Amino acid sequence: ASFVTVMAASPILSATEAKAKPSYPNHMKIPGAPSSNYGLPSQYETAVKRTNESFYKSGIFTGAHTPLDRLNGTITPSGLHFSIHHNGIPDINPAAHEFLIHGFVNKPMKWSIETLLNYPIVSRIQFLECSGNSAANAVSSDPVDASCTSIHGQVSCSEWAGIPLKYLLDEVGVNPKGKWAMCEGADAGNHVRNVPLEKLYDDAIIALYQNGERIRPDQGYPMRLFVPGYEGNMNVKWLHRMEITDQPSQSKDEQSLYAEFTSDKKLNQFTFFMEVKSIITKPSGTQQLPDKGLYEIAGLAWSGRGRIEKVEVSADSGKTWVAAHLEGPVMSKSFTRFTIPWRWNGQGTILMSRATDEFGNVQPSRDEWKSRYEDFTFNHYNAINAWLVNPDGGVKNVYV
Amino acid sequence: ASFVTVMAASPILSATEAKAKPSYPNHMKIPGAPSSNYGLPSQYETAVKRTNESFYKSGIFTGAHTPLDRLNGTITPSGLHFSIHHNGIPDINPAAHEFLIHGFVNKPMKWSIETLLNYPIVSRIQFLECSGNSAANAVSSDPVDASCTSIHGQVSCSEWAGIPLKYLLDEVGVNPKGKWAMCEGADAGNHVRNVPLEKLYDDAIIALYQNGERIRPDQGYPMRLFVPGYEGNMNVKWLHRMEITDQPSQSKDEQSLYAEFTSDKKLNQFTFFMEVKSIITKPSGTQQLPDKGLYEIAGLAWSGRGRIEKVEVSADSGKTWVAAHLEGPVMSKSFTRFTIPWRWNGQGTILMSRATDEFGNVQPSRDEWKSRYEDFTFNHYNAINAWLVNPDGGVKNVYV
Amino acid sequence: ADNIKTEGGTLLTQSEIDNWKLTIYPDGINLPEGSGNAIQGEKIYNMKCLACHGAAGQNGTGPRLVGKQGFIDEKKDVLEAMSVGAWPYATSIYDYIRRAMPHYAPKSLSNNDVYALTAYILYLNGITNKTMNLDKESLSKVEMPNKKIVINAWLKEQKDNGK
Amino acid sequence: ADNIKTEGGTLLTQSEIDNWKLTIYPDGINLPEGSGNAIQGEKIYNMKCLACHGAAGQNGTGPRLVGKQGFIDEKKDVLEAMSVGAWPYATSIYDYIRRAMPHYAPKSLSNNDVYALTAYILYLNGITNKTMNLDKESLSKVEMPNKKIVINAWLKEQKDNGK
Ligand code: HEC
Ligand code: HEC
Ligand SMILES: [Ca+2]
Ligand SMILES: [Ca+2]
Ligand SMILES: [Ca+2]
Ligand SMILES: [Ca+2]
Ligand SMILES: [Ca+2]
Ligand SMILES: [Ca+2]
Ligand SMILES: [Co+2]
Ligand SMILES: [Co+2]
Repeated sequence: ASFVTVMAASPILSATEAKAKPSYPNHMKIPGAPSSNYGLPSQYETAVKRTNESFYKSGIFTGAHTPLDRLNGTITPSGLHFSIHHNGIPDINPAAHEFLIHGFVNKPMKWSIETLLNYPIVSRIQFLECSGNSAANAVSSDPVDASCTSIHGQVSCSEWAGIPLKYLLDEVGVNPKGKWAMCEGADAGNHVRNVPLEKLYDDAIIALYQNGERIRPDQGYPMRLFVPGYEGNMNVKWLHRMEITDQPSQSKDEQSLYAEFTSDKKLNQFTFFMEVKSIITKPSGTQQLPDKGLYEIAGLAWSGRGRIEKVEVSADSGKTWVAAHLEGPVMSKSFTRFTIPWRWNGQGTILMSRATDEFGNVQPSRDEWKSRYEDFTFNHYNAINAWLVNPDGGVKNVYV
Repeated sequence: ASFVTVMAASPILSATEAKAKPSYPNHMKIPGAPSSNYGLPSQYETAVKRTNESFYKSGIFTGAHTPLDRLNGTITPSGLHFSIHHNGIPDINPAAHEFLIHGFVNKPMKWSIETLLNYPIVSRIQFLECSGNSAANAVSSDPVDASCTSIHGQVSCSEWAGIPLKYLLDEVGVNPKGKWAMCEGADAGNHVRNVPLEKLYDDAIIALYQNGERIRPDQGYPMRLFVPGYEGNMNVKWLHRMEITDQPSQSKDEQSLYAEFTSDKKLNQFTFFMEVKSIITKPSGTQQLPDKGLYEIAGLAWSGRGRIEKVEVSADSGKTWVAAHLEGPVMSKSFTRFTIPWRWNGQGTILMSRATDEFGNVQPSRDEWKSRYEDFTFNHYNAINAWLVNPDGGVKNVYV
Repeated sequence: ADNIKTEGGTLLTQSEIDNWKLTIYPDGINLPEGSGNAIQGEKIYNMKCLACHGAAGQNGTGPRLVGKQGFIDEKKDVLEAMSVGAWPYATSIYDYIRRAMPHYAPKSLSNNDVYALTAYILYLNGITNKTMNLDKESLSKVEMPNKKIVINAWLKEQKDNGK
Repeated sequence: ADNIKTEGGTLLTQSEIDNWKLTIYPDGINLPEGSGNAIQGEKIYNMKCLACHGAAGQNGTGPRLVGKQGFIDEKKDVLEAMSVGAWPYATSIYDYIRRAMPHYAPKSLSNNDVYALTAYILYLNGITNKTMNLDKESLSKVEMPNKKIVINAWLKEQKDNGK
């Protein structure tokens, strides 16, 4: 497949049709179809899909990657949002779903979905990234020869709308002993993550809508926790219960899967932030440049801490770096699209991007990142990524 | 249906289950489903659909309304974007589609979709509104008793990404005589609208992506013209040709359907801008408030001229007006969500919103709007809309 | 990034351009050879158009093709507020019929047929007489009543703003 | 809009709250009555867990349940980098098995079974001996090797920032 390839085979229009009489394709001569109740992409785009995975051959612990290298823009279509669910997607009838808050509170309470839908709702465009996104680049000794989607496709960005947690916490009245919230999902494994109350009072929401419509089953229907900038696993889907406590409950995913073993032999739990990061999506791994000439290098940058300040791009294997254009609006904890024109002269080179956030955090080199952790640690990988462009136009994942 | 109602019937969980042994719903005991390649909304949300229309009983000239009163946020899910197509949705194989520019140019040229996909691409979140949106409120002598979706559902907002027209115009080299572009679609009626070159050099794009993915057939796949802030009909879908000319070609839709007859007996053609406007979507027509108490009034505001400066809301039939909260980022020619808390005391009242844009343009009253036009004129209706809340909680479309 | 100069286009040949003389301009540009009058047009109309647009352009399921501006009944159907009789440019009738009608089979009519149908619709609206022959010379000279009241609102706003 | 005070919640009854003693805390809160040891656990394990997790917790299709940290082969499967043996809290094993295992039928085990299975997994990891009885008193006292090296990175960052 070339850099960006049109999907379908090319039915050559007959060039020898009579010159005098104009020739029109069939779709200009036969009326088209009406709109459907709920639209879908073109039949010629069916290859633009999530790539699905089943972990441990279980068929239960499954996931799906966003096809980043086939998309363009900051909004991820909801049908292509990445997902990872350890116990499958539960089928929850919203009329039977309740949300409970109890523990160190003055008035333990519950709410129906219907009640919550009439509560005050805020909305923002924010990214969601799996802590384990780009893990292949963190742990493989030799860079995998894979696509941007395959390596980096566990990140997406949506407009999330829902109820600020602070309203519900104020309604129950949190007791001063309360420091953490044990947040539990209504899936078959009742997924649990513990979130500091500070975050819930700050900018966390009960997300009810994604990209305008009610969130979908694989994103937590009828409701999910959304903790902007924090690792994906903490944004508890199918949220049904919060217990306000003075300590984290130490859930399974907090024990090892979402903790990091450091090079000084410590086990870091509760590493929440997805740090500043960027990826060139175009061109990217396994794509093919049709010929030398003018291109646009485009990609996405984000930081779980706040806004993207700048993205620098190198098209000469790191010798020089140029600030890319940031496509506005640059929003906090959101995808920022960056672009820069590039004339490819047909010679081999390496393309890289390096993002800086509003607090001056910069993406580390791979070596620097690796130096912080044991070799088997893979979460929160945010090192500079590099794509090798071969003289034949093929693009490959590499380390620099 | 109540204000915001959960769709499904409520299967009451047995309250008499043994107290000692905890009781869990089935979805906590049986693993759920894996992700699909391309996700869809919950089965409990199937009522959130576009309402389809067929004009003149033709089955060819059809449309579909965005269910504004069931959505929340500024992004319209692509599957629920409004659409109107006079000759149906053509099935266009992108490999066979070419885009031509000829006429008053130095080098008449064509491009394949594959070439265009590798061109520089910009992206922005912007609304699209049919010139005839809200026409019922413009022409009905008695206010129709209908929903927000039915009256106002021909407006949507998406992230549109594509190629600035100025690149293609510079590539062909426009001759100084060129003033207009005759823009033609590849549908069965070869829809034509004439656009001033100024607009194309300013902020018009060849839209290739909508909300991250390639635009869908009912939005012009494989490409459409997007002229931000201009009436929907000008954003020529399935765009295949531009002829640069010194005059508009006077297409069918420019003759009467998208022209306005004024009260001083003139026929106004080429009225492009969708002027400043706002709609309260929640609560709105045909909805039902469950009981008196705290609510949030929420809605959308936009202006084809630029940014929304403020939205004032009245909850007392127009006696007092209060500035609503504008949910950022406030972007030019885009939906701006506004919200304001409201305590309903159970008495009848009228809710209204009034938007002002960055140039000081304010929504007119209905009477003021009507005074400008002949009684049968219906396009570009942007007067203040009003919802009557009855003591029983029912919400109704009214004039004030 | 205003200094970007793209370069991917392919030059069009003259015969490719000639294929697209579909759009007629008010001064008659792109009107093809051929001709037709209302007598001929009436026959074609009754065969291919009447089913939707009704006898003599009225009371069909499709839009009325006769009459000027205003609602025709209490329904206030906005699509029916203006008819072809209210169009300011006669060339647009030719252009539209040729590209889009009959609705189920656009571009199936000959150039002569389209002249004849245009003539018939103009005749129904009392604008031309039944025997007048329309061709590329005469059509652009037909004056529509609303031509006098038409305003290019965009140009006017540009001027008002001193552009 | 910070002065909004919502009011739609319904008070929970004590029996509703009691239904949700599902989550075990490291100090043993919510651990139920009952007990079990590794000898009992091994039998249940072989019946209900071995098919996925392999004999004695190794070489199954599911995650290995034995061993500490690091890759076990050249594949560098990130999911397999750490096993239950590397978990800092023994109570989490009880909590997780009860809520989520066996994978195809979560919450099907009795409280006694979960004590026995937890005991067996701890025994396989060389942390407890085969006859030790686990119950709500003893389980929270089991010290996991990695308890010593664990850091709450979020609290640490808060402190480093002077909060
Ligand atoms: C199958 C139904 C059907 C047939 C047959 C049909 N039309 Fe139409 N016609 C329509 C519809 C529906 C419209 C409105 C299309 C639109 O606005 O997009 C229309 C629109 C028109 C208009 C523009 C009216 C306006 O006010 O905008 C003209 C002129 C016209 N038709 C002429 C013809 C002629 C001439 C024929 C025969 C050669 C014909 N039609 C055959 C259904 C039909
Ligand atoms: C049908 C397959 C299957 C069966 C049967 C099964 N498991 Fe599991 N188990 C898994 C999978 C898959 C995971 C990984 C789940 C995840 O990470 O979300 C897992 C995870 C675990 C873990 C956590 C491992 C880690 O490192 O995170 C423990 C402990 C465990 N299982 C214990 C048991 C016990 C005890 C039983 C029997 C009562 C059992 N399992 C039965 C498939 C199974
Ligand atoms: Ca982490
Ligand atoms: Ca080469
Ligand atoms: Ca108009
Ligand atoms: Ca009442
Ligand atoms: Ca009409
Ligand atoms: Ca593991
Ligand atoms: Co993750
Ligand atoms: Co319109």
